Amino acid sequence: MTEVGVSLIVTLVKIVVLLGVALGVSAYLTWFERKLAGHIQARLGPSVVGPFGLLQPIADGIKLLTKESIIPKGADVPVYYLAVVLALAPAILLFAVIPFGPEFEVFGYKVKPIIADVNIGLLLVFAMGSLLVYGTIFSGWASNSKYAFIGSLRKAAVIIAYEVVLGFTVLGVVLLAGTLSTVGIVEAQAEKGVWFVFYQPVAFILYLFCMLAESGRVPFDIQEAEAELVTGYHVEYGGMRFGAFPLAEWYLNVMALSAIAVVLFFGGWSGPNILGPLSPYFWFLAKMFGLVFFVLWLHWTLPRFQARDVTEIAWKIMLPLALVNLVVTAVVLYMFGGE
Amino acid sequence: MSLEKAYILLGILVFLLGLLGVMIRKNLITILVSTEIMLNGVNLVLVAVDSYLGRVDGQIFALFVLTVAAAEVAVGLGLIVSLFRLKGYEGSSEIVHLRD
Amino acid sequence: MGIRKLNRKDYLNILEAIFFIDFLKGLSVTLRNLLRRPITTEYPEEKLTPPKRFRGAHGHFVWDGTEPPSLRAIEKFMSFEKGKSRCVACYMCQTACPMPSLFRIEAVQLPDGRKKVTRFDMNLLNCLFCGLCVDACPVGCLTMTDLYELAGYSRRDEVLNMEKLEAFGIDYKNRRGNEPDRIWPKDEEREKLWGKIEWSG
Amino acid sequence: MEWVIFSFLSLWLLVSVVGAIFVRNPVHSILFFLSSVLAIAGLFLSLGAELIAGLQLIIYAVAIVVFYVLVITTIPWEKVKRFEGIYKRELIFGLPAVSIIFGLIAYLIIRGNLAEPVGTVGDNVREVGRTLFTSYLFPFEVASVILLVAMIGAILLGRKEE
Repeated sequence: MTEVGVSLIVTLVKIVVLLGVALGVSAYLTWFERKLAGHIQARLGPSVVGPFGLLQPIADGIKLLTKESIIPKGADVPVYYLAVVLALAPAILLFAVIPFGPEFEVFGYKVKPIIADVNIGLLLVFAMGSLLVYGTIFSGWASNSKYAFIGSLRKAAVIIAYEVVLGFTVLGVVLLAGTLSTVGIVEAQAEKGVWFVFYQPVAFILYLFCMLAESGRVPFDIQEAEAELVTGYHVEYGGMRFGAFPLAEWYLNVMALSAIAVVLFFGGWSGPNILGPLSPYFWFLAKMFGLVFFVLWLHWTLPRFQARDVTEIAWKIMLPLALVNLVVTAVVLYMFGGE
Repeated sequence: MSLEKAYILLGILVFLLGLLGVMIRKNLITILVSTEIMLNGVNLVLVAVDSYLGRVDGQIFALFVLTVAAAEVAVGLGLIVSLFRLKGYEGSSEIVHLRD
Repeated sequence: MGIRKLNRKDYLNILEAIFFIDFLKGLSVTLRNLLRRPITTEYPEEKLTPPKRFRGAHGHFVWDGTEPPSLRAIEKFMSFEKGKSRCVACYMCQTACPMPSLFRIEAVQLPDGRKKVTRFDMNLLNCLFCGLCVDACPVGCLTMTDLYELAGYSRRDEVLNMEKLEAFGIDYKNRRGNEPDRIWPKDEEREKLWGKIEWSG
Repeated sequence: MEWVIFSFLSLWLLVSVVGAIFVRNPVHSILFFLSSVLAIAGLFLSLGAELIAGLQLIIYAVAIVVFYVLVITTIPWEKVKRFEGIYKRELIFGLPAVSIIFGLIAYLIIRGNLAEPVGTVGDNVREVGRTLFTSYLFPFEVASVILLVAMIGAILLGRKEE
């Protein structure tokens, strides 16, 4: 078998495994979020379907799949369907540049647990994160509804604002690591022996807020403010198409951005070796789900910002902070850096 | 035919299709989109030749083209929006008067 | 337990702004709630017992030998049977009811001159559970039980007839008849929450 | 392998470009344009120009197209329905002209010889950055000034008259 064929098969296997795991885990994140929300409010959460309500996501999935699909009058039908794809695809593609562990060997072939180990991993992250905006805008526009369109415009404003902040925030880490590749950043942290969160605390906090805004989580969830806009840009969708938007936005995107945060600030898979060869994966997933838990916890703690405040915070507070952080990092690195 | 020539031909084809779009479209916004397509074709040729020659100058020119495209879009769409606000339409054949 | 006054500043000071003190306080509140035991009652499996004075579906107390002696006096005018309702068809409940179409009561005169109640229907769809009919009943027959699951599959299910009322009454008396008549289940708990009551004199 | 990738991406690119030109509805046209931009980013990646591919995705596919989308979706299209579509007369004359030009250029390119390669590029991102900030520093600054001017112009043009 040729080299190309093997690499193709390995990549296909990686894609299938990652897709299955990501979608399954995000389906169970819905259960986890409902359970968490319930317990934070001294309720129980889902508890009827299966032990501890564990079969609830499957029941929800069956319910959503068997529902009648309704297309609103005056909708732009091809764009209406395309918007679902445009919302889901970038969220899934974000996982392509996440390194889950170090290189290992199977049957004499070296396998990296990352789908696309490209030179521009972080650029791809930004690109995919901002491509999400098309799903929102077109779903709002194509469904020919005022509420949906207002929600989608709000979300577009939020994504544009926070994408800029996110870029400038992460540049500090890029300066420290000297590379844009995600694997390279993790290796740089392992080399220095320090997680970048200790060098870049301001950047980490800014990244956290940008992550919340990008994935439409509280306190930046103005695009689906339930009290004002019913549920925002996907209000006219039905069935599984309705389920796809929160799945992409609230769960897949949060997971992917948490994983990127782990890569950037928490040293990726580094950690004490407690499980033998599986320990890097354990540490990576533990850190990632720690962040996901934090995001969900925040969701049920904070109230929502006003729509006006969200973009103002981004442009007037967070962008200058990120720029100052970047400049200070650059100057300090120039004066005291190695090289 | 080598791969590089295929890339260059593809870039030129994209450029010419963009040109055709500029000629035939009625709507101002789609005319702007066609110019963007032309710029993309140019970028493609620049980067293709660049990677064949093994240099990076062409990519830097592509970068400048990107910058110019962004500037063009900002100004062009500003013009279109103000035109729409002024006249209420935006067909290319209607905008012939310098003043009203 | 007095009212605690909180002084809130309009602006955070610099330390609070940098280290997100308020934010962390909010997070700690939700974390404490997360670790608390849920206070949910899982309704269909586990049901709360309402206090005795709860005003649920109506019931009729039956003639079973526990009547006050005053009722013995009218025994010769009424055709009471053992285990049947002690209603005397006086229409007092219907008169007291704010809803004119709720009761439908009929009685006949037997050949020996005694009165027999043949029909006592209550349309609970119109009932607002005010309890005025219970207060009005002169013979202590009509009561309100603690049954609160009153949903049915048809509007006909919501009309209580005499048999149902008697069954509810017997059931209620068997279950709750010996309880003292109070709203709060436990006096200690009530005192803890609302303080001890000082009666005059 | 390269030919497979190239033919797939070029087919995708040509289909989306033709769609962007000929489709009636401007919003669909923008969507086709977005798809063509993604295809070009793929072509850049396959050419080894990774930084440009990433910037193509970020700047073109996001910043520029979002501008279009925001303008185009907020304009009430019922009023300007008659400006959708294409001019038939221009198409009849333009299509042959364009194909003749393409034929001529294609003849030249296929018959001609390419110049000799002068070197190889190792780390694309590093190399582009180094060249951009040494040899091309002045044009880079001028480009930033162009962006600034365009921003001011756009603000002036798009602002409401008082």
